[in-house]
Amino acid sequence: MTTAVDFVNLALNGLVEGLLIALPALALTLVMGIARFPNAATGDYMTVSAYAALGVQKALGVAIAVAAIGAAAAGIAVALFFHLWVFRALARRRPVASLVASIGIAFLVRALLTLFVGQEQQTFQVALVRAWNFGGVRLLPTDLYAALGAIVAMAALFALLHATPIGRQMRAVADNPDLARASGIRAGRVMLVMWACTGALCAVGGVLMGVKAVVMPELGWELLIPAFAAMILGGIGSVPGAVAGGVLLGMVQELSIPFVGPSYKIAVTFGVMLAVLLLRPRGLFGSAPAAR
Amino acid sequence: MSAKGRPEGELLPPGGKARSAKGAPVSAKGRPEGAPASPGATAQAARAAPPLLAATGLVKAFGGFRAVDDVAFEVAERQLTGIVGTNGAGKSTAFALVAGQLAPDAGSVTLGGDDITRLSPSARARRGLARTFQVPREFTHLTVRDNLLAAAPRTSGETLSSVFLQPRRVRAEEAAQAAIAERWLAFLNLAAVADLHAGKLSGGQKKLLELGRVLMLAPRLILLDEPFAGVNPVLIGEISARIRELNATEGIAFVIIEHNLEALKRLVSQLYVMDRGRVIAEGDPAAVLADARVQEAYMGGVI
Amino acid sequence: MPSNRTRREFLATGAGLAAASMLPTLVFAQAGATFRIGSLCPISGGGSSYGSGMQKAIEIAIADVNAAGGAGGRKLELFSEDSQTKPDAAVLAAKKLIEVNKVQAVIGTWASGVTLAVMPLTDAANLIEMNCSGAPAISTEDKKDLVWRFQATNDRFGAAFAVIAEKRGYKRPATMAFNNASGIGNTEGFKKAWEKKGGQIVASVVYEPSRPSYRSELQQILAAKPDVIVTGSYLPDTTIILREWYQSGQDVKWIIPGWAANPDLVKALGNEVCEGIISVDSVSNENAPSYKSLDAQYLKATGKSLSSNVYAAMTYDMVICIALAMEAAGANATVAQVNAKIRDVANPPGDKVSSFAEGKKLIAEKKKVNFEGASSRLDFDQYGDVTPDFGVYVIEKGQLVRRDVVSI
Amino acid sequence: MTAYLVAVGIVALIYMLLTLGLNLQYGYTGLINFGHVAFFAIGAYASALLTLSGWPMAPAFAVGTLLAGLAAWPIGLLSLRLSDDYLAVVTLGFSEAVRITIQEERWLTKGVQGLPGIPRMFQSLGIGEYAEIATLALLVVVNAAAVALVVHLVRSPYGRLIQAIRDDEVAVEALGKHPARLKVQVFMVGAALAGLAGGFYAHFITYLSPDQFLPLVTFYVWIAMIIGGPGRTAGAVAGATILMVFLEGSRFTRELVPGVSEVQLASVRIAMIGLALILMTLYRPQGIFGERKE
Repeated sequence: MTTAVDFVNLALNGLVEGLLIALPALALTLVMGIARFPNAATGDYMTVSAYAALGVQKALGVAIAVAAIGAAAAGIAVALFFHLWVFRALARRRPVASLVASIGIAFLVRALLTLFVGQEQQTFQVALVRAWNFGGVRLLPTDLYAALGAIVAMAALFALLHATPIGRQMRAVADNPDLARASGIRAGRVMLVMWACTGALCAVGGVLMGVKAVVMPELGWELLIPAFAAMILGGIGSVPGAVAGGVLLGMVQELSIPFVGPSYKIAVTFGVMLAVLLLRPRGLFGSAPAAR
Repeated sequence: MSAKGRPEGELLPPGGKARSAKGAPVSAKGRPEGAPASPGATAQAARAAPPLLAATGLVKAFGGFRAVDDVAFEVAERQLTGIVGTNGAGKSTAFALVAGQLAPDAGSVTLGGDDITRLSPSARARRGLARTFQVPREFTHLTVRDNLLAAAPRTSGETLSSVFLQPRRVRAEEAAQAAIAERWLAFLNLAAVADLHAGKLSGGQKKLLELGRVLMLAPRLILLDEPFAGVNPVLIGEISARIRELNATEGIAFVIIEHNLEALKRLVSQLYVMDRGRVIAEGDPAAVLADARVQEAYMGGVI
Repeated sequence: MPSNRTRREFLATGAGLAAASMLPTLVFAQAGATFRIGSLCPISGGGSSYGSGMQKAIEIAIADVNAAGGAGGRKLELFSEDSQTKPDAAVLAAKKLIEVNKVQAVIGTWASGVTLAVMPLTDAANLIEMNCSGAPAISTEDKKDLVWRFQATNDRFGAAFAVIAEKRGYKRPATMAFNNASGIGNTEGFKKAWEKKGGQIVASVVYEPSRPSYRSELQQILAAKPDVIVTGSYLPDTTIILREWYQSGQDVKWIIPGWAANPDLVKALGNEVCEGIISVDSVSNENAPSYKSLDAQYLKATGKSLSSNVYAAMTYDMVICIALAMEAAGANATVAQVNAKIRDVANPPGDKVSSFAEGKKLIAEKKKVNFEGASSRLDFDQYGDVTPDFGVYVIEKGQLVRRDVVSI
Repeated sequence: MTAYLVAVGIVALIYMLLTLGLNLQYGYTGLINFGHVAFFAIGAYASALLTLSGWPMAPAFAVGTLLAGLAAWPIGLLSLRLSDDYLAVVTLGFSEAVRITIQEERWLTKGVQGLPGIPRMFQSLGIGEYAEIATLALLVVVNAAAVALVVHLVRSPYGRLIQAIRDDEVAVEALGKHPARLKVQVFMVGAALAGLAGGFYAHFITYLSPDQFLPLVTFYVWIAMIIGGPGRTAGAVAGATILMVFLEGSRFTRELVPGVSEVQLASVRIAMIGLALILMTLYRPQGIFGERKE
């Protein structure tokens, strides 16, 4: 028997997982909206960041929040490096070229990481605290912090996009690249800032995921498909869509457990994604196709 | 080599034969099977019929922006019509509404009296309404010849089963279409580049290629979206000549969006001026261009 | 020499089949001089956290045997491939070991899928196959008695869990299984044994690998208010599950297989979380000289304690078993003759030995030996499966302390 | 050595069939399919289950191929509605859903325990080790037939039209054609080829489990196609061969490069594949053969 309290707990679990999925989904949707390809290396940028934070924590013995700065630096550096080396050169080609290259990057990054850090799991040193119990509804403080971390990162992104000149330019490029170019926006600079944001989002996502689960070379790669699904569900290029998509998928996934079990719950998320796409081929928040 | 040099019987639009052989309804309409389609006969048949193309009350909005706002126009059989207007006046959107790439929010389009508002672009094309695009949409990785052949009216070679089960029939039909394509390539001076990838052509050649491609459909009406844009003056003259020739010998009507007013003025018999989604003037080209409102809205008084 | 020959073969691969057809003569000319062992450990892929340790242990064992003057008058020669923990990659790797390196035994396969895919090949070539896989099907598919299993079957593990749960007085067990053959095998085995004892499982769940959280799955289990949770799990998922369980604050005991509840788990979660967790593993021969020497060498080679990788001890034992069987079969014995001696040297009766050198000496004295391996006491049943005793370890203040031994 | 090369050849030819199917879909028609492994899995499981229940191999193969093709029908319909990016993720999701279904429907597939003891091809003839050579020969014939089929198709008016769809679907519609019918058909034909490959795979490996059908297989096929050059049939053949050299060749290079451990080598191999993919896309987008010609 699944009680109401159980459903609330499941929904909470789904919310937290969804928020964590939303971070790579945001990173994906930014790249999709502005550079116009699905970046399959997103997950591996997360993994690099998580290991960077582990390294900082081990070397300096600092708190995770501080170590996250190291992670952000690593995430941004990796994202910018591959932008400058690979994606910039592919900008004028079909999106599939960049997609395929990003699969290559994903393989390369993960393999190099494995080469240097090995396959064994590593964990962040976090003090474990008991959950707060509100009449059976359990809330883990660590989950709360993770959710807060994700929300802060999203808010920062939102502020950047809506309250700064470069953010407005990014949105302009996302809306209409030709028009943006015509109005004198420097696409190069927009790209750099966009990739830096992507790297930072991946870093936050990687660290939070690493704290919640364990850090292994496959950490981010395993999150890629759910993140893709969240982005698609929300509508490609839509920032609120990625968050809504992630949270919706997370909640649907967890809430379906009592009905279909923990294996089919993953298939259920694809079913939901498919159903939404059949009704709204451009996702929940996607705009109508503009005349190209 | 031009179409004029061909024997009388072949003045029929090249696609017509193969299609009437299949008994497609379109060819039955204006040009009965086997009858040498002299231009005069076609024109006579058209006189009794409704206008070839009529658009009424077309509306299309993107978000809050009305790209096309209550637009109407009419094209008679064999008529050459021009549409001018500033960038963003809604010309290409109007084309897309007529050809079916976009669905109108309101209004209707008729072709030869039949309502085609809800038909797919491909169904409209099969009824003889063909179009080209502002930015040429050539099949980059196909040769010029294959670009034309790809447009050949539906043959058995386009069904999976026939490709494998009726290879001889497919080959025979393909040979017939190839002969037609060859003639259009020659007509448009593309024979020399027929084996080149279409992506390698110059801008003007791509415009010609798109024209050749729609000619394979044996259309009654061709919508040309900026056929002279980015084309050198010599080639503009040639394209104009070809349009006139097709109009005269094949009886094809044209609607042409163009910024090059000089070339257009000499070509068309009727001109529409669009501004911010609306038609602000229409009629005889010289008269329309002299209109004060047009001068102000469109040319900003430059001419 | 080996590297030189392989190089030639590599070049021949490039040159194509024509050149390759000339190779067998070359290979046969040298066969017989050594006994050729092929290792097929999960270096990459799902088993990668164990694979390199297993490989290292094989190398140590080969060195041990060769240092003792070889077995049956022959030195052992090792050829290594990576199974990638993937059946299709393993099939190609096994083909390469069998066809190119002409190995006489393929050892170290891990993951039932890999073993099941490789077995038909070794069987067809009449080679010895030694694995660390748990699936019951391996016993039934082994038609020629050439397959030796050094890992207790999942059924046995499950049965051991049931005995332990009963001994400790638990009444309301629940199960959590990682969704693969081994994970489900453990909990199904437990269920079978437990229900045979008249007990009942209050809840069970099979969860997907590589998830960031197992809270919902755990919540389902805890809702049934079990007094103990029996798992068929691996280290990463166990880490996540236990962390989330601890934070949830609900009181329950855990019985976890030894490959998941090990020092690495304690390192990841800290002493407090792990306190009282019951870890079950086949009993290793910690006090035997072989175990100690292997432990020392293993520590030196990998920087880790042997107890962190139970499969490493198994692969070490595989080599020693083959070597002892070769010694017992005599000089220039065929693969079939060596295979026939494996049970003789591993099972009782006989003088217990725990190293190759020791066994070799006794065999030379025409004595029957009973090899007690580093991984278990190594007695094979009619299917070629080990029938180890199980150690019951309780984690106390971060240390795994053996509290009991269970025989099935 | 010969038998090893035969085995490598068999796997390469299986990948070749997969690549031919994907190449027809993506290379010629421009359909994005990141769920190729699903059709491979359907073909493999269908053929394996039927032969295990006593069917002769030939009809089992046929049913596997057919089922894989039919399974592509709904996905083909989806491809009409969704743009490339959406389709990429939907097909990826589809393949995972198929894998999870195989894993969970234990009554049919034995789930994660897998299906052992799938009959080998030509085993019943009692020709021993020649059975694999016969399998190889059959695969060569099947691949040759598939190549002939694809070549015949792409050179026909049908093939011209699908390539036109790849280059510009809007223009194809404006020319009075129905891209939808062709896209769905191509999706199904490509999937059927994957299903056929699955049959060969099942009867060669003789053991199937769901974890053999992870998205990684799809990525490998994409890699083979990209290396060979999309839209080139010879490219699919070469790409699959080169992929196998990458995957298997490192077994032999290891001894040539001392000081690299097994673990490191596994990483180096994956890294090399990744690097190759990046460099190919950057510098040889047309594949190793150079300019596309037709």
